[in-house]
Amino acid sequence: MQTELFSNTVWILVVLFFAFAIVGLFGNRLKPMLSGAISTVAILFSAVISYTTAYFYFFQDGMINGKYAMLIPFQHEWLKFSDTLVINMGIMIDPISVMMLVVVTTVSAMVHIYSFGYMKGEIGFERYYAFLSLFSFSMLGLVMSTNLFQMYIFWELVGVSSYLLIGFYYKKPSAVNASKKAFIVTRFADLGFLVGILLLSFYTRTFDFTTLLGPDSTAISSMAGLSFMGVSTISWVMILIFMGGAGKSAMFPLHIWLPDAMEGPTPVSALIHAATMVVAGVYLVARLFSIYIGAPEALAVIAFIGAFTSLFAAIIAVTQTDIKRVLAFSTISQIGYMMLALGVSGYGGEEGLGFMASMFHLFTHAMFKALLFLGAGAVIHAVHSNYMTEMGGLRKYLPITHITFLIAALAISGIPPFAGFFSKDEILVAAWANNPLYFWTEWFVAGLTAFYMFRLYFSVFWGENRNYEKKPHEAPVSMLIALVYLGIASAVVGFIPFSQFVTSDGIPFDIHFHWNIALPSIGIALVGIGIAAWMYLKPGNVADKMATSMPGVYKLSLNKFYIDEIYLWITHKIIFKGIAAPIAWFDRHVVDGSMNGIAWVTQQVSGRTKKLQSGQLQQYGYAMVLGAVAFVLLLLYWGAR
Amino acid sequence: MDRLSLLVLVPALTMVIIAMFKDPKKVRLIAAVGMGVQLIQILFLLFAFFAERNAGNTSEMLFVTDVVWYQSLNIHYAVGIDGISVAMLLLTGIIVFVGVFASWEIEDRTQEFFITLILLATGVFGFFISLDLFTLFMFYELAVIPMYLLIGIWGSGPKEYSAMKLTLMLMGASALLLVGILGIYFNSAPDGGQLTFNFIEISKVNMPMEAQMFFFPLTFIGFGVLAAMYPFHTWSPDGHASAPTAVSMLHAGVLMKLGGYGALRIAIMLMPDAAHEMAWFFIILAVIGSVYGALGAVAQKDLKYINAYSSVSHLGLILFAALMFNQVAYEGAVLQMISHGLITALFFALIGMIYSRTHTRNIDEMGGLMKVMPVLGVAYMVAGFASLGLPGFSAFVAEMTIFVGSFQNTDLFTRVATVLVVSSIVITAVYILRAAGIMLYGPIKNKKFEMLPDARWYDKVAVFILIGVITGIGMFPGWLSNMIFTDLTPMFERMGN
Amino acid sequence: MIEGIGVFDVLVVSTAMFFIGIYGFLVRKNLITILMSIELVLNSVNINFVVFNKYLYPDLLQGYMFALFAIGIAAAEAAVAIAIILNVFRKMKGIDVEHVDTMKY
Amino acid sequence: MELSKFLIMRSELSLLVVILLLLIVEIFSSKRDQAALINLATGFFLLHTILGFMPGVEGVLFGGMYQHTALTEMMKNILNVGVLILLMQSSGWLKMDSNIGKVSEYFMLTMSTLMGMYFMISAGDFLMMYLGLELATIPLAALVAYNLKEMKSIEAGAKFILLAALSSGIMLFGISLIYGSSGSVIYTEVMGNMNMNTLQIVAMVFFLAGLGFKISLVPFHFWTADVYEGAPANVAAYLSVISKGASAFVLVTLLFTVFKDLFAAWEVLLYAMAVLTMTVGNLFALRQQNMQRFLAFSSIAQAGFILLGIISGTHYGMTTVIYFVLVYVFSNLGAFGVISIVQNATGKFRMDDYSGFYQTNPRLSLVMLLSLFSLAGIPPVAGFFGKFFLFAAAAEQGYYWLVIIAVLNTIISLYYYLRVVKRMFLERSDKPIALINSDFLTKTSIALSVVGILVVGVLSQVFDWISLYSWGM
Repeated sequence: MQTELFSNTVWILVVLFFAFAIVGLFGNRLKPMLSGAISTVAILFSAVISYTTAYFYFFQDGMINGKYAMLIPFQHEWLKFSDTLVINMGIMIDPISVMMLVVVTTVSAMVHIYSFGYMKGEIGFERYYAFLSLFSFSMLGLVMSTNLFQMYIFWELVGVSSYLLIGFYYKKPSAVNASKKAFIVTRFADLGFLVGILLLSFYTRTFDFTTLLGPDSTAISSMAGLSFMGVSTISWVMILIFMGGAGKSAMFPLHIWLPDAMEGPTPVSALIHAATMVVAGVYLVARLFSIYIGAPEALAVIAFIGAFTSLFAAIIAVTQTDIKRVLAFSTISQIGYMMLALGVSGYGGEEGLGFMASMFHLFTHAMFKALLFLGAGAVIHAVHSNYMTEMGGLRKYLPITHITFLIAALAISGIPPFAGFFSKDEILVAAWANNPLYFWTEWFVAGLTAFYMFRLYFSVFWGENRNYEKKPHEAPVSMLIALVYLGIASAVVGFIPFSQFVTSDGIPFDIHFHWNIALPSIGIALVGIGIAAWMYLKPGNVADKMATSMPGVYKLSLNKFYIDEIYLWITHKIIFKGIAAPIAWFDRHVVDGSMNGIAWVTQQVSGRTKKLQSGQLQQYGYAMVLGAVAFVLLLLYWGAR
Repeated sequence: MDRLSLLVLVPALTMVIIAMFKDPKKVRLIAAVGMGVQLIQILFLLFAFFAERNAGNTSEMLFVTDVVWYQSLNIHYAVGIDGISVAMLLLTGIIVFVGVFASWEIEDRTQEFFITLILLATGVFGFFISLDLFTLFMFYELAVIPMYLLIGIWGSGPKEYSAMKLTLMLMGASALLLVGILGIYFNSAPDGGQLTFNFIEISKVNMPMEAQMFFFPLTFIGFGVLAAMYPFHTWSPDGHASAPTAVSMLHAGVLMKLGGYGALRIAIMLMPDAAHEMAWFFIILAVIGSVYGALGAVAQKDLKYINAYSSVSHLGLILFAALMFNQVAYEGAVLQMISHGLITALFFALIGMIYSRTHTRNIDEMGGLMKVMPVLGVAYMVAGFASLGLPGFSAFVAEMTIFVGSFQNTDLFTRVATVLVVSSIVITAVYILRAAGIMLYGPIKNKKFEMLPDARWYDKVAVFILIGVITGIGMFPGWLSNMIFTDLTPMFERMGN
Repeated sequence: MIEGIGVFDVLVVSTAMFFIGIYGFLVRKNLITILMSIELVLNSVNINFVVFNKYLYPDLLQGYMFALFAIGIAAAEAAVAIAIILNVFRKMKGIDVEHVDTMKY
Repeated sequence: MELSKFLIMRSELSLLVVILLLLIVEIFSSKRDQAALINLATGFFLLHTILGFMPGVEGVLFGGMYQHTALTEMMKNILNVGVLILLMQSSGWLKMDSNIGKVSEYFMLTMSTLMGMYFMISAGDFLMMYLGLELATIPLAALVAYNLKEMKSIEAGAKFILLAALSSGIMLFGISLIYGSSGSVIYTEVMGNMNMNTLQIVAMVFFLAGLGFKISLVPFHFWTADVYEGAPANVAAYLSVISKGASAFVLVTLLFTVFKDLFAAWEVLLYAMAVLTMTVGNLFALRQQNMQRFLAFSSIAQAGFILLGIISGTHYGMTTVIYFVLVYVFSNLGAFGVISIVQNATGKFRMDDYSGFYQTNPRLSLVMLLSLFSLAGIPPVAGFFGKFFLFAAAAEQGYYWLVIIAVLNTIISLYYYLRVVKRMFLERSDKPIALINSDFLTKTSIALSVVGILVVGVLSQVFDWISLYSWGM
């Protein structure tokens, strides 16, 4: 009875797709505002549907004998390989997908509204909205996938819409390169994902989540005992799949595309590269969590990479001066948190705390990080620069932006009662339970986070007034709506009793508060804020002194540990110059040369032998007689044999 | 007159009618109409085919006509279609029809051009409906030889060299093929009885092993060269670079598929045992082809060279799938033929249109074209996305089918090979986006380009039809894949024995 | 049937003649002599026929007949050949074999 | 014996009548109306050809020296068709002033050589065969040296007659050995006492040397190029098509009957010859610039392909040989026809002269294209079928490697045929050969050969008709 109730969620996809199709095909004939309106209406519509779905799922019909069920209200066969290997197109309703529905539609709707103000008068306004709709369509399709392959399909679509939106200012070479980089890096990661899917489906003979994740799943048993190079096959498979997630979620060492992706319009960064797409990797792992439980090595890898990335990115964020890049690295770091939480989590009830925490953090992070980006967007919109060194004292000019930004900053720094505090606290608890080392790392990262966020906050909104060529102005109302809405959200969502809804096995449980974990984390956050205030609140060159006092670390961090340079070297020096160019040469000169060589040899032979046709009557006679004699001898020899 | 022979008759008639008119306008109009009629009757054929199948007609070949032609060698004029050939016919019909529009601007010797082009098409249509190896081979050569004139007369660059090289390599391959076919014929009745050229009949018997071992390589290489099998692919870049637009479209889109179709349907289906024996060797070649072709494309600067090498890579995929001895992989191979045919045709059409405006194909000399010619630019991006296997386009369906199929082979060798092949799609992304980025995006490098016109109406016809079909198949692949899969079953089961 | 001369003795002679003729054809520089060597070849053949007929199959006349016709044909051949050689002489003022090797390769 | 028996050799008689009529006409004709003479001669020959297709009487004459079977009749008809086309082609050339007063000679010489070939074909013993051969050779020498004003022509004549004499000498020596070893020159009797002894092998080789000379098989082929180059285009065509075809017929019939028991020997011989002939012919054709010389080498290569059919030794093999010769007649006459037209109109004979030919003479260049494709064996023209069937015949007996060598050779040949196509179609010349108008007869002849090229392949009836009368070992 629920299914037909939930089956109307399919309209989300339909509406968004048609919004994309209409705006994309006829956008250039429509008025920009109209096409923007079409997309916005579409996304608002789907937001409404998602909220109602969430309500009905969590409070009315979702719970089936004490367990949030996995419902498939709609499914249609799309491509059939064999009787069992079928790609279906459908929608799946379960706690995390519903949670993601809410997140994606909310942030996306806000960004749509925000963009009316932000993108006003841009060339390609309608193209922008078409791409936004395409993105929302594919992202929602991704979260509602009923099987791995459908997920992969939308996974790729998400990637391409991200590519299109990063490269939105296609006349800027930097933007074009950034988009190319983003696409290729994630594509490379998806290679692992694809191979993983193929292997998994080969062993389990299915793509469907219901069979893969269900109680009688053969995922683990089918590969039992198999191992490759000392690690069990299932771990290999799951690590390969995680590779795809790591690519999308910009885990080290596949993180390099995300900072460059900031070349796109700021709302896009807020939507795709902070709130929704980049957490797809986390979502993927969470989706397959019950299989990951069977692959402890894989989980260990995830935990380690998560922890390392969060630290690594946080260190870089400390020294960046482009505010969007600061936020980008903070995003990477926060996603590291979520990954870690998944990696350290167990399955079921209290054991699954990490899972719950990760999802919780995903939820809150989406809110405040989107808010941060949109706030940053408002600032950039006001002063037309990305660099905090050219800002300062903006609190007077942009009061509302200032307030909302402050809320977000507090939230991400983990200051109660804002959202970030609760989710981060759960993660720390989970980390502590698994391995104190992880805990201390994340604890330190929490401090770093607070520091760089408030470094940003102070140097943008406080400090002395720069003399701006034209007086900065508060953002237009359309942008403010989004800011305020998200501000409220980031302030309050922390109070949602998340473990009642989203758990690893669908069975709710109660969490109790750990002061022993909470207090130190609050403490370190406050310390971080304090240092930031000391260094950046009042004018002075404390920061520069500190920078010069430890140049090595500073340069490393400023240059993002030279990872980009390494990649550049590999791609250009090794792949292009070292492999592709030689192959091209080889093909032209050796392979093709050999073909031409055959022709050349033939010509040569014919040229050398022409003397035989000497025109000399008697030589012809010789040839005839000798030929006859030779044939006689040949035959006699033949006969002798 | 049975409906299949019409497929050869209509182009023939079109040629005759064209021969009566000299005026270019009339000529291309007639060509368009004739090929339009052809396409329409192919569509009707498709529906009729579905009707038959739904009516429960499970006989392997439908609409069969079988007339004895040469008694002494038991050569028949035997035509018939199944799901595979009807799919290939559809592909051919579309591409030929579109090709006419792509060559709308040909002013020099228009009449001769279209006659030769349609002659080539006739050969292809005949090839796909033939059930008799002799007629099949005849149409095969009939399709190959006009390339020489088409490239040599209407081509560009070192056209005479390229035309000669292409013709000689392809005809050399077909020479080997001839021996192979003769060998198949004379071993087509190992346990007495009437020898036959009909490959359906032959596939029912087991040719003696030593014969298979001798003739399989001949046949497979004979077809493989046309499918640009490494290391016999070098005719392809030069040929495509020199060929006029429509010819590149037809050649890469359809003619190269003759190779894949033959390799799968003749070489492997008729001599499965030898194929099994030698698979490893040809698998290596196919893998090299697909990866090496992609890497080769990365280093190219000329749009047509990029596309030619990507064709090498994608056809490597087809040959690879054909050697997987797995029904899903075979289905993938056929799908890939269709998909790659459409996509590469779209590519060549666009390249031709761009070239006719910029008069250069070197990507470094272009830039910012997206601003100048949005329609062509967007179309090029679509073609690019399709070609790098993005969901929603046909290539994704084909490639995924191939991969899923090949992953059913468990031995390590095949696994490694498959993973290598899969990795080629990443390289594809690299060269596609690289070319598109340099050519379409960024600032306009050449001031002259700012005034260039966007797509004309006939360009749009060509481009939109192709994009429509590509996305159509990409979004609703079910009917096609089911049709192919079901019609592969009888052949596949016979291979098992 | 000559006393004391066996068939092989005669065959030796005729074969010798044959190859002498060939030799002449191959080495002589004058077209006429070349023609003459050809006559030598033909005559050796005639001897063959006659001898075979005489020694081996005396009851039939095939060999003789053949020899007769061969002689006649040889004459005709010689006539045409000489006519052509004459024309060569007209043009080239000489009948050396070198005069007729302009067309080559 | 009553005269009606002589109806058996009807074709020879009617040809003789034609020749005599021409003699008489020539006496009363003046130099002015040679055009009329040409038409008359062609008309006579047309009648003769038609008569040839009337149902004839089979039988033997002169105690088996002469035999007339359905097969020989068919062969003669094929030759007739070829000669008819050729004579029509020659009309344009004969009308030129250089040939005033020599027209009737041309016809008489041609026809008498044809007569010789008739006798070769329907000979029942080596004597008749030898007579026919010489009758087919000696007048040809006169034809080769036809235009005495040209040194090239005379040189060609000299080379031809001398080498022909030598080859016939060698051949006669072979025949004499056969006679000595088997005690007869009558095929049927020789057949009986063929046992692979050394003498007979030597004899056969020498005999084949003589035939190989006429078919121009390597290494007896050297005269071909020079003679074709020197001779008038039509005579070259005659050599390449008619006399080669006739000799091929003789070769296949003799090998299948007289030398049947020596199969083990001539199998090896033909294998070697086939490989040599195809390869050498193609390699030499690659470099040629003079069209006639070029076609000479191509015709050598074609002769090599014929051997593939013969070596199979089957009924099917003989059919394919005859069929191939028929196809070859049409194809080669098409090519030579265009060449002679061009040469007579402009005096140009080099390949470069043909560049841009299509711009001015689309029809002629299309004819050339078709003929060359037919020679190269490209579908759907007749040559494709001819080659395919020859290869099939060889493959049937398991000579797969021979077939592979052959197909590789076809690729080389394709290369040089395409060179001509390239000159005609691909290249644009600023001063191409001007538009040529040729007279009615020539046009018809070209049309005939084109029809032949297009039709013979597609209509399987032709093949079946030939297959009806041929036989195997």
